[in-house]
Amino acid sequence: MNRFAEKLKRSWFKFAESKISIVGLVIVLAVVLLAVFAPLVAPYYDHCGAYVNFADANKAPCSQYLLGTDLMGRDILSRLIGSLRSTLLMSVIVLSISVPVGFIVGSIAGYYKGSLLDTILMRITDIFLSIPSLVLAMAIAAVLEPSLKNSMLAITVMWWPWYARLAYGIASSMKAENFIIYAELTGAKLPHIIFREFLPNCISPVLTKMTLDVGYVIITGASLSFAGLGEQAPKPALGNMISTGIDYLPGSWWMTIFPAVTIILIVLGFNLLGDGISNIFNMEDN
Amino acid sequence: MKRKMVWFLAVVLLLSCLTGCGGGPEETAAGTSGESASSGGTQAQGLVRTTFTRMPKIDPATGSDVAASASILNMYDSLVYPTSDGNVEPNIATEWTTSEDGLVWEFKIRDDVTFHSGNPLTAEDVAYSMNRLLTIGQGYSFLFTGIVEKAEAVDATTFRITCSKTYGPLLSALVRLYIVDSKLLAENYESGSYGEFGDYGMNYLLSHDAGSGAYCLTEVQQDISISGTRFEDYWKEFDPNSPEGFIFYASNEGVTVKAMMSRQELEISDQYQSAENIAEIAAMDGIEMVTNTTGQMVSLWVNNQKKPTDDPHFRKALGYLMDYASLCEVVLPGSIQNNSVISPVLLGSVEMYDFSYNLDKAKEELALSKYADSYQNEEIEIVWDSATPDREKVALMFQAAAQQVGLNVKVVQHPWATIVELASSVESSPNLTVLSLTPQCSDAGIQLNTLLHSGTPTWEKMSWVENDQIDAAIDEALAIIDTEERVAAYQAIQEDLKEICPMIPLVQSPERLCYQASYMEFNPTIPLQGYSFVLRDMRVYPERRAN
Amino acid sequence: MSSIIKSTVKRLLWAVVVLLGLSVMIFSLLRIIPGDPARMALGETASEEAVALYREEMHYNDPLPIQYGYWLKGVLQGDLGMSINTKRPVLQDVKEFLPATLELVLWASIPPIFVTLFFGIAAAMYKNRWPDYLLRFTGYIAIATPSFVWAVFLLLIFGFWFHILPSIGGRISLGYQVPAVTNLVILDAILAGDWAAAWDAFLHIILPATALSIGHVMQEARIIRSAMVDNSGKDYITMITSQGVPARVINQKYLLRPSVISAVSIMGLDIAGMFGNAFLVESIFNWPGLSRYALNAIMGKDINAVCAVVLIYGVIFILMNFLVDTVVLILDPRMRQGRSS
Amino acid sequence: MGKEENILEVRNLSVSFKVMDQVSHVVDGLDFFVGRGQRVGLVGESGCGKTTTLKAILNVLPRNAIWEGDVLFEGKNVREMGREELNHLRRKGAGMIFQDPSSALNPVFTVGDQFLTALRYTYDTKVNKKVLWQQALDALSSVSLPDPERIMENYPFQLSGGMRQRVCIAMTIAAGRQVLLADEPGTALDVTIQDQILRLINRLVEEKGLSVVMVSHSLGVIRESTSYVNIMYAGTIVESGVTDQVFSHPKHPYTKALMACIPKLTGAGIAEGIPGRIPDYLNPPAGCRFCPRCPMAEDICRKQKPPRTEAEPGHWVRCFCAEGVR
Repeated sequence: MNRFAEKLKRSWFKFAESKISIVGLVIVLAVVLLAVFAPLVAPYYDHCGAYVNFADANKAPCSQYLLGTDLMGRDILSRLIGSLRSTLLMSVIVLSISVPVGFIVGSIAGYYKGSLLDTILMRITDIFLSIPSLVLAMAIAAVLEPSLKNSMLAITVMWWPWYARLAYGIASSMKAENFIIYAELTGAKLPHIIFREFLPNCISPVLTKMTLDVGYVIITGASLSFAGLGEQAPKPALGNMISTGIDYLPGSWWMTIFPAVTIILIVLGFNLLGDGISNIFNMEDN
Repeated sequence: MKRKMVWFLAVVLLLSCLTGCGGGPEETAAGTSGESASSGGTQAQGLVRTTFTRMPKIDPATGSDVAASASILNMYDSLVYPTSDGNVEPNIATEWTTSEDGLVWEFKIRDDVTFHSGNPLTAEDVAYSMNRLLTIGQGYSFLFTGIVEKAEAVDATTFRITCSKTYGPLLSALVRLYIVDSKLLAENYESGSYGEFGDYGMNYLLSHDAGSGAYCLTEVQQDISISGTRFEDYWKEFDPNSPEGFIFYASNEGVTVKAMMSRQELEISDQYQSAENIAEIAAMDGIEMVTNTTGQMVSLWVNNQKKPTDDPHFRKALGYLMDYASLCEVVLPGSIQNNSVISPVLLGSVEMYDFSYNLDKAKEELALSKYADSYQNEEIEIVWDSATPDREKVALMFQAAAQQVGLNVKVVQHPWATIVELASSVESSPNLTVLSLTPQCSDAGIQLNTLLHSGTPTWEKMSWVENDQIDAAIDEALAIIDTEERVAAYQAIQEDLKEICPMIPLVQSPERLCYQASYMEFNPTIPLQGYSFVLRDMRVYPERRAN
Repeated sequence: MSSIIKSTVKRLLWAVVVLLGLSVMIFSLLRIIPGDPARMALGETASEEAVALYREEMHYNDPLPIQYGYWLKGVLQGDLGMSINTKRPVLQDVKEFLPATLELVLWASIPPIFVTLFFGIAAAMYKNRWPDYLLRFTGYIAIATPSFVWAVFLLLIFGFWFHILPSIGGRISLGYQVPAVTNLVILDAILAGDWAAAWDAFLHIILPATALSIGHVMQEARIIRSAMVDNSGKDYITMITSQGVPARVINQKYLLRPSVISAVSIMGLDIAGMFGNAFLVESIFNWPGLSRYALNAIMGKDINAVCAVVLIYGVIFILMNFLVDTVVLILDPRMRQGRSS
Repeated sequence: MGKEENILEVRNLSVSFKVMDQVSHVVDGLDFFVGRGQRVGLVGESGCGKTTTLKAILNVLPRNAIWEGDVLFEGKNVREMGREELNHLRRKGAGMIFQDPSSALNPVFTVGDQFLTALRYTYDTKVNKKVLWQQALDALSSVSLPDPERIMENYPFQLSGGMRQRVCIAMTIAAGRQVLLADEPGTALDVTIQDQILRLINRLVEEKGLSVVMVSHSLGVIRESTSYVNIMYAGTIVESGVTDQVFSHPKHPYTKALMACIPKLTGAGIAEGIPGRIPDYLNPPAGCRFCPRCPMAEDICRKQKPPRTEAEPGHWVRCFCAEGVR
């Protein structure tokens, strides 16, 4: 227990060595808390649903509506807070599906390195990696009906191959190590080797990549939503708010600028946090 | 070192492979001319540039929407020409006669008209144009399909139409017969499914015009713009200040339109801009707004065959869920509530409804419907055209109101092409669609027919009334030659429609177009789709432009 | 040398395999969509007989693998089907729109490489001094900003506030006639000796290219910086320093080359990824390119057009990877050995 | 030994590194001297700061290093040298042979490229490339490398470890430097090759009359190839003197312990042979750095740093308890 605490303390120290990681942590915590308590925090949470009030439409930021209102008279601040949920949900779901899938595919291929199975699995991975990810995601989202669910699906489909590659690299290099050979000799089955031997060794690079990926998932999701392929009206989504707002630049700048700044802040937060976390693991390696 | 040289060459080779896969040298570089943007040189001086929501179809046999109509009517001449009071006047046809039974019409064709190609325009071309339109069966063909039995040239200057049945609005409909150059097209047939006519020149007309109109097409940039110049040999006189040419852009993103208007890179802004943007543009220096009451109405097309909108009471309930006051004041400013299923400017339209924003009434109607117990479980889809941002407000407003009575509404946006695709079958047509419709001809019966008759092939019948009695009544009314009698028949049909409530009319909204008043005159008067953009009637004074 | 050729051939073969896989994927995408492809191609008004005939003609009645064979054969002959939106053969649309996207991506990738190198080197040289902090700070912001947000900002700044650059679309101003050779307008204008047109076209490309590349530039500059910082502690740098070679020569040659290798492969991926980001940037700047065309196709469910674009971008991506591997091979002699053995 | 005869003097050198927010005091008050033409050994366990000391002489310490004290080369202080002077020292004065030949050559440039660049700057004026090329070939031949032309065109990874080490030696001796700083030459290679390399260095030093600082953790190597030796522990010279004298009469408890475990030559062997480990540089003992492991440690050892004392003529030791000190 004490050693764990010691390790935690050490990790925190490495993390906090770069002050900017703490900024990231603060932003991420704030975003998560806002998302979780959105109905309580948002001044007008009902503005995130089917709501119109033309009397207050297109209002510049004022004391009643801190960040102004959109064309339907909905409070931008409330809608920004409301959009955090789907934004976070997307990255959580995308990563929690693509990481295990990628890990399993990659480690199986790595374990059987040199076999036909390896070739097939990794070539399939290569094929997925051979199209720019946003192009593929958009094509998939286009074939399906536009919705948040389908945009998550599309992003997941293009995301797992990266983890497959990562896991493949680690697994194929570990395969020849003595303890794996020993485990094989003592009759360990494939699942044992994958989850007991490969997994612990993959955790730090995978975790590092994951924290850095959250930002990219959010950007990709926002891009899809910008194109109208994400969350559908009247529910708020950051990309969609920007694409609607563009038409009202520069007069009603608040409709575009605040969502844009929100995206930047969230992604910045996760990137900084990711850098901090990768610092923990990188220094451990040294 | 030799080795480095080899590598360098390899990189260059690969790079050129990369760039080389786009088009051979025979293509002209896209965007080398005609493209807009930046501070436009002297070349832009006499132009009229405007935006549409989509790429216009410039083939008279396929185009029928606003963008297409506006483009076609400037490049082609129609047989007869509409007037601002809803009548027609001679154009290519100088005079016409009707047989006793009203089945045979003969038109005298002008002999002094030449096409852009230099070919003279003859009655042959007129007959060819009608037959081509009917054969291809798209665009405005629905105005004549099933009516015109035979179109022929009696001699070089006489064109004869033989109808299979009497058809009252024929003259009004002939406004939409645009005459194409048959000889030119014959030279440009490609293989296709029209027998001796090959593809009927359809591929050629994707990027060329074959008309005799006041303007000739100079360039088509797919999905970007079409542009053209004045046809100096036009048979009518040009005012010296008529525009020297035009560019019609195929997209109307608000921010672009605003920026271009403010920089005088666009002469007229389109009417599909949101109310906020129109207000912003109209307030710019030297820009004024003109409204043209084209009879455009914004309505909810309701799928009469799909659950749960297949119940008349249910449909009526929807009429009470719309906040008409906000619609007219905020969402579509300048509009007035429309209580008629067809455009109120048309002679013979009847005030059928007395809808108001009334949630209690809506609940009453819902209680009367067969979904009284189950409507909370149904999901209704409301679709809007993604190029028209104001309609989203309509949809969202409706959704918010519907939520209050417990109706579950899903708002969906589609591009126009998809909406047309959806409209092609009962199954795919959404419950509700917010769209606008401008009269294509100045006869109420034509609009009744396109909206409600089960035989209509176009998207306008998205309501799928599919009612034999109404079909018969419309057919009957259209056959009446006498205008007064016909109008009375139209009114009778609308009285019968009250109970059915086939669609929910929302407002009649004028076209609100902003233009560069500091250096142009623009005064559209003809209340027909596309006729706000008759270039020949506009005036441009380049010397008055700032700098 | 022969080992290089051998490994090149091997990689080419793999590229072909990946391409085949890609084609299978796109073919399935085409067949996944609900609805009868024959009916969709001919439109709702076509008769049953015509549809049946079309089915027969297009081999839609055959089993899927055979259909795939016919489809692939068609694709190889340049038959990408008809576009529902434009009612034209997709190949024709592609020929028309691809050059604009290629031009945009080329300008968004090649000149920024120098900016990237400059920033990366500057940050590494001034490590933990103000240029480094400034670049790191702006870098964090730039990387966190999606390219479409950059596009919006640039549009706001240059479209409304400062009218210095054309911001609202098109590749060149009205009135310039540039003979088409490569279909890359700026290059064509230069080839034709029309410097005014070239300059005008260049002004048009600045904003979209900037929006597309700015995040990547910062990202790669960061990678180069940290590689340079890492490598500057390596023995071989200490060694050459201890031999009395001036710092300038070391930094620009002996430190830079090993440091850019890791960035090169990422640059390659990023450049290929720009085709994806170009979707939104092209649509914001009205750039008449293939990505804007594809976005319209996606919105209009114009599946033939979508698949064609995916296929083309896939091919470009694979070529790009190949190119990047080659560049790495040139920069890093170790790879030449590693690859062949 | 008169000071003017020393080509290199290191006086009270301390080097510390900033690691995260802490400071690691690696070299602590180090002194040693190298006479012209003298071969001096520097012995100690792995990680006691030998390499750091050599790098400090050429002022090529990593950026996070902080150093104090003086390094005098031909009487001039290296720390106070300007860029030109410093480069002059590196080009003509002293050259270093790195411990690990595999990482000392830039992997993405040919040997020739690196060699020529290094040579070019040893001349004040521009010199014809052919001259440089020939000079490099000669240097490569002088380190007994066959086919030097081919080696010049090769990349480092195409050479064996021994060849790389020879290339490094050739680069260092080619320009006619006076002092050779050899950092455990050959240790990264297998034993026979290591032996060849050592013999090569000894031959070259004899031929060219160079001064040498030979760093090693191997007592055998030092005994064979140096005339004067400094025993180093945790960043301090604990004992120094004429090689034979030190080896026959070790004074410092650490030296004694080292001698005792000669059969085990590797770093691990020494650690095993002497109980305890080298101190934590982040928090070194206040007094004598060896005292935690010293069997003879007394109270004073823990509180004060022992001064450098001449235990017998020419034989210096830093210990309170060593024989001849008390």
